[in-house]
Amino acid sequence: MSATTTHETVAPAKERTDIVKLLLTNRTVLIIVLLLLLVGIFGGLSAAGVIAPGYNSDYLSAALINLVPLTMLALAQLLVIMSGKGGIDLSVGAIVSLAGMIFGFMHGMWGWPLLLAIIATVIFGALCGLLNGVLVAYLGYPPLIVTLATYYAMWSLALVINNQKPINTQPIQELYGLSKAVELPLIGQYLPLVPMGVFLFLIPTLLVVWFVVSKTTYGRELYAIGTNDTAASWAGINTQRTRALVYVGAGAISGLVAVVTVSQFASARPDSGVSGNGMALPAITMAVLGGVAITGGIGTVAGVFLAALLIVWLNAGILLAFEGNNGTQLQLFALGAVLIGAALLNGITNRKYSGTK
Amino acid sequence: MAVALPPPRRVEGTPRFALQGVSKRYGGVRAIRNADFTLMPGEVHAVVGENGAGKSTMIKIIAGAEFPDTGTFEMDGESVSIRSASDALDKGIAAVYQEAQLFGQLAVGENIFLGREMTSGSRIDWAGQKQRVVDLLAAFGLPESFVTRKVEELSAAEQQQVSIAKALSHDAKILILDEPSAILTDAEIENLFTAVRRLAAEGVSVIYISHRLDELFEIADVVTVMRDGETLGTFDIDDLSVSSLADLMVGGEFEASEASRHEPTNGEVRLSLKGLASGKRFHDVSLDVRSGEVVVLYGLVGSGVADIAAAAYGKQPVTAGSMELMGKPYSPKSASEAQRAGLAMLPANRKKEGMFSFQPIAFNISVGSLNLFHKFGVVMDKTKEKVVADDMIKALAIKTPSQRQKISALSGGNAQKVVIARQLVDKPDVLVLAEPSQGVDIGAKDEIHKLIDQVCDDGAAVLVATSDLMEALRIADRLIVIRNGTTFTEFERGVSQAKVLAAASGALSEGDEMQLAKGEDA
Amino acid sequence: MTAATMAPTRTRRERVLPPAITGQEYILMAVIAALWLVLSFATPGFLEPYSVQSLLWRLAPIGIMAIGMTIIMVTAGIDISVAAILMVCSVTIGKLITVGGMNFWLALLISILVGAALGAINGLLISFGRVPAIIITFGTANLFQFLGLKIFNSQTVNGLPASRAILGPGAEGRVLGVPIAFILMIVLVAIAWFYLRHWPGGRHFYAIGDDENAASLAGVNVRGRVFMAYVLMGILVGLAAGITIAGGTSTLDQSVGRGTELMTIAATVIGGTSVVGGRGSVFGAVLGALLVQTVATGVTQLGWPSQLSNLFVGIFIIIAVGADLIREQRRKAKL
Amino acid sequence: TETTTTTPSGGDTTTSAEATTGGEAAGGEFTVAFVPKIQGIPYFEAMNTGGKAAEAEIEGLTWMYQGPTTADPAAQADIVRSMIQKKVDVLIVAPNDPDSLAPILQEAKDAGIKVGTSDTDAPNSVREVFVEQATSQAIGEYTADTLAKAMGEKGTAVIVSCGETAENLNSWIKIEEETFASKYPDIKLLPTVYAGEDQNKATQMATDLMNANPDLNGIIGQCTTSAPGVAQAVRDAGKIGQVFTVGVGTPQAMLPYLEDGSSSGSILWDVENLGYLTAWAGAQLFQGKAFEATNQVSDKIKDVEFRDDTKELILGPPLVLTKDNAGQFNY
Ligand SMILES: Nc1ncnc2c1ncn2[C@@H]1O[C@H](COP(=O)(O)OP(=O)(O)OP(=O)(O)O)[C@@H](O)[C@H]1O
Ligand SMILES: Nc1ncnc2c1ncn2[C@@H]1O[C@H](COP(=O)(O)OP(=O)(O)OP(=O)(O)O)[C@@H](O)[C@H]1O
Ligand SMILES: [Mg+2]
Ligand SMILES: [Mg+2]
Repeated sequence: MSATTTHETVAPAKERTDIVKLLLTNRTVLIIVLLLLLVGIFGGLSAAGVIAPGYNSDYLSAALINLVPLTMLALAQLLVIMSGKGGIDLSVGAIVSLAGMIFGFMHGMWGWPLLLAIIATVIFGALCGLLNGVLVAYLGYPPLIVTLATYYAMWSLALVINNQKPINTQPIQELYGLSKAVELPLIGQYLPLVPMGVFLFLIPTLLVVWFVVSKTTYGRELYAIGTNDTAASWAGINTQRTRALVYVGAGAISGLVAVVTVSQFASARPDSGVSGNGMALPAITMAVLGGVAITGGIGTVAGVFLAALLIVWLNAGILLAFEGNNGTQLQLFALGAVLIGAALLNGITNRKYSGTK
Repeated sequence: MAVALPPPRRVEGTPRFALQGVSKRYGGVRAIRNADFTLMPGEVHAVVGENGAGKSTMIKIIAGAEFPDTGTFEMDGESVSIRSASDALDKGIAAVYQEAQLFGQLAVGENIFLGREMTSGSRIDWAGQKQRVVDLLAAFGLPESFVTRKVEELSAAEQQQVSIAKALSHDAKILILDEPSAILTDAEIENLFTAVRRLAAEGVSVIYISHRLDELFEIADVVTVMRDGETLGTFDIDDLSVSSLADLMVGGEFEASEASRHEPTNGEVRLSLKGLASGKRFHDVSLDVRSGEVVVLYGLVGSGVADIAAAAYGKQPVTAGSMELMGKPYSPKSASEAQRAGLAMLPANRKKEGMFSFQPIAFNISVGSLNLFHKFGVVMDKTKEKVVADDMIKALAIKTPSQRQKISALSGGNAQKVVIARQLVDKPDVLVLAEPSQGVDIGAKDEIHKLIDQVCDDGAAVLVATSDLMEALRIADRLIVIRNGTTFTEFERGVSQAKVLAAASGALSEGDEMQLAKGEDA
Repeated sequence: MTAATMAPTRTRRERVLPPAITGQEYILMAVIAALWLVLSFATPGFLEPYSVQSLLWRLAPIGIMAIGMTIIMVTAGIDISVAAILMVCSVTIGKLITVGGMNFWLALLISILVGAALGAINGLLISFGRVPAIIITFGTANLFQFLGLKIFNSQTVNGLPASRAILGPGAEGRVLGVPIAFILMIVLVAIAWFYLRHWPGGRHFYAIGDDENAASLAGVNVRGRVFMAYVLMGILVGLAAGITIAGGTSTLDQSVGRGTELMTIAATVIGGTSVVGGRGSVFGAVLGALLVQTVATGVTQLGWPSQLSNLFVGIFIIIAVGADLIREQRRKAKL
Repeated sequence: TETTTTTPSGGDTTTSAEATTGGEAAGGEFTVAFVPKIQGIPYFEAMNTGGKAAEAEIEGLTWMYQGPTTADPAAQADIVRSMIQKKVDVLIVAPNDPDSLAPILQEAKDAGIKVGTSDTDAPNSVREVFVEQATSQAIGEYTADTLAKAMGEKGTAVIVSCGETAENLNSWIKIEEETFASKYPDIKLLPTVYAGEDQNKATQMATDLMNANPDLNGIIGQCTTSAPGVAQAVRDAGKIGQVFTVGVGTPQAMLPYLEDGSSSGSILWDVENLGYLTAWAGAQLFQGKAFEATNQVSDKIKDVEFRDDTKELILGPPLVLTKDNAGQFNY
């Protein structure tokens, strides 16, 4: 534009109320709004009988069963992506498969007590993560390559370890109890039943990750290396250890997710984490939708959690609203549209408010 | 506030370039307001102002890197509008920005002509291009071998010179230089001045931004003063002096604290280097730093001053020799080791090695010593962090609304103070500072120097590595000249600029050096 | 072919550029050579003409897509939607031939146009919407997949005519025993390689990946270039779709192309292209693809359990990339 | 070709048990929902066609069909859950993962929905019927026999399977291995390879196997993607007549290969009839009618055997598709 024209973008910016600005520029707030709209609209349509009945609290809480693994892995991605330097973990799905099989052996075949088996599985996942971490942080491999390689490797290990047969012995099948829906204590009778996994796995993971990221000094180191790795090492932070640890954390979470999936499927499946489009890409998508900056240093646990919740309830709604193959296909469209829409909106408004052209 | 303005400079003939009533806003920040600026053919036109006064923004607008919100341009008498950087280049406006605009992974030879490659057919004419580059580099005494070097492998100063060479290669009518001298040594600055004078003689108009007021009197014909985004006016340099110029900038009486008030208390030796060497960077460096004294390592860039400092902080591998800290043998492998041993360091490159750009000030201060902010071993003590940050902001007079402000929204001077504050949190026994006032305006610079004295008076041992001679002379209790990667000679406080320069640039032979140093003692 | 393309750049006048063949590429060539040597002894069939021919043919589509991915990653971008684009292009060709009774070459042309269009969508959103490529292409991957499923319309494409001779792996698809699809890939690689090295436009991709802001200040049309990169990717995917179908697949179902994005990215990155942009070579990318294909083929031919082939792919990725890393670190240490 | 069906009347959220009975009161209107492993592959879409045929013929039956876009147990579970939420009357599933589905079928039953499985069973679940295309035993034997015959009962053979974890494929492979071992001692069977649901990969693997084993003269394409895949490899290699392939492939997809001899036969069953039978079985369940030992389902589907002990409803023996009869099927 010509130098003589006046910028519209500047003047009105002042008048805008902070609420509008917050809504447009803050991803988490935007997602909350979308979430309310979603539940309102689908709930309304469903109650009014425009779409199939039953988009109600019971259904929504039943759908939460998918929220558990998805959110947990998205949190794993949060840690890794936040650490910057192209941090990303394509191997989480493969770790879920492999760790799941290990868990299947320990609990389903060798009859290890449940708790011990779970702990061992988490540790195993952490070790897989450690492999990624060492290669990335200490040997300087690009995260994309390392985790792509370990993804391939662990995927095939998961297949051969029990020559591609799932483990579904009695103790494993009984695990389905872990994913059963339960009534909340005290206020429970007023609320729908909630899948137990939410309490056993999701909420603890959420709390731990939130605590580590935003309350501990380690979290500070994490933000530091993600924001400026060089400056971090000049500031006396052990960037290698800090970075390696996020991959260990991601691995540990994947190990826990392995237990979740095994209990949910009532069997340890060699392909549980890689079937279809696998678990890694959706997890990364949730993290990104939740406002985690792919360049590192920016991201919040709340954003990621809400993003996952939005998509899970959106998908659930679409299944009710649309018959036949249409429904499942539209889920793809909705995810894509929401992701791009949110990113574009926040991107444009951020530039608008910060004034950089 | 009331500072008597000298007579405005008189304008005859049509300006090469003129802008009127230009304003630019970044969100809430009013970078420049209603600025007027007139550039005559063949003049070297200085622009001065404190950090954040609006200098960079104004020239970015002239060079098409930013759009103004309001204002009109005239070039050679006709009104023009500049749509983009390339549009400006086509009109003959070339700029060297404050932040180097080079491509680290590409060779120097490619960098200089990137965007307007010389082609034979549609294919790049490497041979021809290389020839031009070699000639351009020669003007700065840079060797032919540079042509094939990756930019990321060059020192900051070398990169700066490459950017300047790039700007010169445009054969522009208007050449803009934003703080080109900030990281150059006086020798390099001389090369720059020669080039600038030659261009001016050829009728090129040069806009020259600098925080080093003294050098303006060597190079500039006229000077435009900016304050809080406004242009105060344009004056003939001859009607001004360093002090009157400084007064105009800060809009009040500015008196620099006369050379370091503090008295060296020769306490115990805190840090000592014995025959230290690091690969090709430097060798046989031996020196002691005592508590309560400021030792300055001065040398031209490439002389290895910065590397020596980095070695003491564990950021530069030591290949020979040894170090002692507080009397104990000391060989840090990492910055954290150095910190634990009681040594803190301000890195030379603020933006790359110092700033966590989009993080708050408090974050940027506490990040250097997180172990001090532990609760129960793991939890971050945010209340303590806030207290410390507020104290530092007060103590260092950092201009900011709050400790929650992002450091990227601070001016260079203030950003620099924040990074320095980071090093003070843990009250180090030894404080090492590399280029402490690089690219910082005269006011902030003075405050930083006061700060150094103060830290020193509180008993710390201070080692400063700088390539800014004025700074070296001002704060040094002992001034060690580094040349060809080794300690060449040492001066006491009060030595003359000429002698140090002679020693550093090699106009001084091994022989005279001894009695020179003696001469100082007497 | 390598010798041919590197010869001119060895000469003095072009020393401005980094060497024509980088360390990573030498290492890959060594690793691949070693693998071929071992395999030729370990399995009788490996060096049989037809074995090599089918290996080279298979290389073509992935190699062609790797060209586009390299350019994109050089600009510090990435394209996750490749698999989805491949799916749309394939089903387009399929429907045009079977339902529309269209001739293969015309269908291929349309597929290329479709690819270009989808690439253009990515390009527009990324360069003008200015949202990180990974976000946009994650999004469009879903959108395009939706589009593809709609075109499939819940049916597989059946009865594609048997022979798409010229581009196919069969005897008709070879000159002097070399698969034409492979030759096509080599030609494209050579053009891309030369363009990226010696044409201003090509160098500008590197400048953008190195420092986008600096590039636009230097007068590079950043948005236009980035846009072009994604359009080009789409075009190449459209072409690759044609080759896969020319492979003679009689039917297409909606799983077509799944996993291609990771394959292409793997090949590109193994080939030495930097994930953060500014560095990369199409030649390396093709070597990366060849390595992956060789490992997969090798495992099957050795009669090892095919489930293990991914394990070896993973291991070889680490080995090939690791060797170069160590070299780099040595070099940096010397400086 | 999307299934457009009316959902059970309006927004009432009374417990489904009531809804069901209410439904019956309304002149036997009822919904049978079928959830395939994956949508959009001809096999299940053909079942859908059969189901819709039944919808037209069977009084009061509404046929509902919805499948995931990838053969992913979790995605399939979501759909089943949404079906429960829609309070369908009968729910029949072709499980991607039998174990994971068992508990959800239990939930459905608790919600008063009649449940069954089709195409693939969920053995230890509460399903009241399993509609089976043919016994694994029969499929495995047919496949092995057809290939052996083509190979002249001697030489080397290999199985190119698909998903490593696919229950039914693995059960067929087991039978085939046994059959070769027992009936055809002169045929050497190489270790099975897995190409996923990817026809090109199947072609590549078959090609590699032929290159590595010059004496290879028989290949089994174990699923609907690898059956044409392996035939394609033989055709490309120009080894028609030297290397023989047999597969479990859908008619239209196999026709060209059957015609040029790169495929010696495809073992399948009338998939549309399987869909019809599934719908019919659903109707039986809803109306609470017990299955006979042999059932007359429609004029096309006769003498369908029901095994009371295992609650299996078996469509009949597999049929061998050849170039002569494959053309008769439109899927
Ligand atoms: N990219 C930006 N975003 C927001 N505000 C900006 C930006 N650039 C400059 N500003 C605002 O404009 C003011 C003037 O900036 P400018 O860079 O012109 O100062 P300056 O005179 O160059 O300072 P210095 O001497 O430190 O370079 C700054 O104080 C800042 O508040
Ligand atoms: N993203 C930003 N947001 C707000 N202000 C900014 C931003 N970027 C730059 N500025 C402002 O621009 C002014 C100059 O910053 P710039 O980056 O041009 O130079 P600097 O290195 O900060 O200052 P100096 O000239 O001392 O080196 C500063 O006052 C700063 O406040
Ligand atoms: Mg500036
Ligand atoms: Mg500045």
